[in-house]
Amino acid sequence: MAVRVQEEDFDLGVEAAALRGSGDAGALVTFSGIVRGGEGDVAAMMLEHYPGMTEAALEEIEAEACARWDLSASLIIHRVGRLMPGENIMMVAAASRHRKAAFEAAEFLMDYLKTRAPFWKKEETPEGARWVDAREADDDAAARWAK
Amino acid sequence: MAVRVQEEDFDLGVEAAALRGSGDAGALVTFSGIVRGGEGDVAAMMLEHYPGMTEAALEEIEAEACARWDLSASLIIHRVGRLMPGENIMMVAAASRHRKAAFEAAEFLMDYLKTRAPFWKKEETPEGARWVDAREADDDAAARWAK
Amino acid sequence: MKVMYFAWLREKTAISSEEVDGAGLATVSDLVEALRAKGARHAAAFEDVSAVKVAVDQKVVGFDASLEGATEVAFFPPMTGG
Amino acid sequence: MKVMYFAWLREKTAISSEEVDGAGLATVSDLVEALRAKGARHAAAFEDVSAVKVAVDQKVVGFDASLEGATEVAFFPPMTGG
Repeated sequence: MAVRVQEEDFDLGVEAAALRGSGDAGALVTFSGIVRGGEGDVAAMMLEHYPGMTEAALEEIEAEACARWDLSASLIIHRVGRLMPGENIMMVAAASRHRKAAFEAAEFLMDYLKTRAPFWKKEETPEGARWVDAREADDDAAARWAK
Repeated sequence: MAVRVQEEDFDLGVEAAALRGSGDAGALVTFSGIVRGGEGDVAAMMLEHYPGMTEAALEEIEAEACARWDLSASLIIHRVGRLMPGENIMMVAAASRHRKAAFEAAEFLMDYLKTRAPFWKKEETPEGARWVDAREADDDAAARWAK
Repeated sequence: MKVMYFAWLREKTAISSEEVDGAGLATVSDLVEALRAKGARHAAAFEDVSAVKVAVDQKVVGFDASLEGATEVAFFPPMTGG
Repeated sequence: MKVMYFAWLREKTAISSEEVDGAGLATVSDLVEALRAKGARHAAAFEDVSAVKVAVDQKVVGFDASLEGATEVAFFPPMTGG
């Protein structure tokens, strides 16, 4: 169970290996978010956050996932600062005895992170910089976990 | 798009990095299956398969995933032979522009692999060896993708 | 109390954070009215609060939330991490 | 045709694969009857076919599937990979 907010990159393989070592998991699901380049003409992505509240929000999201599913390990890493196309933005991981729990917990972590963790993205393009709009689909995705 | 059946281990980090390089993905989901040890008293796991049919079945499953979701990359690796607790059994990965497609495709790959790819697991325990029973939950999980 | 701005609210106000006297401000809405009165930049930032979220002491709340005992109020657009 | 056995069907028959004369065998069920008649081991393997799956030329089919043109028939329990 860990939460990290950092400027530095991370290595999915190293993080996954550490999670496997920390419990008797049969199933490990990871999600990586990556800065897209290409047709979108995004030259770089600036990630701003609310120090203090961000960490608290991520810990709360992770604790909620651990309360809902029997996880042997979980992890949320989110980068901040200026990121280039192809770079890691963030990752979540969930390990469990069974694949259904690992998949559901990883999706839950993502849906809640998207809508409840105070991060904001600004894209730099040839036409100037623009704040990324929140997507209604993200609210809908988070709403499906309401009990 | 690749399918591998092999005795050798694989490295999740290396495989994930290769998938990211092969398209403009914003989202990458991986699933790893690992031999559980611990309370189950499983000393080792023997994995048998049907050479020829296995590869064809995995390719069909992957092609079906690529037909249903817009994936920039996908991968299925499954090991065969004798595996010890803590070792990798298999992995699937799906990369897409959006996280919903990546999550759904990875779950689909797993559900279909479980029920349609000719692999059989035998557990070695202190009380002797036993073939793992198919789980009804796996059939149910696969059935939800029927259209 | 400390008032903080993030993302385009920080850009519009041209301020990351400022101290505001909370006397007489019962709710977040009262604070928003007081901030609007500070000048053109603040007024522009709070022109359409339907696009603005607020956290009081690092918890997201509604604009009708009480400011009693509040030490830190933050304004920001909907989150777009992940 | 080539008949193959996997997992506990391979263990019960003590055979990985064998050649079987397909003459007069219209369907998989006909083949199963012929195999049962081969001896005690085969009879034991096919005692309860509700737990047995079959692939004809590497495609999973039902026991009523035709064997016309078939070159490879495989019997195995439900799959347990992943």
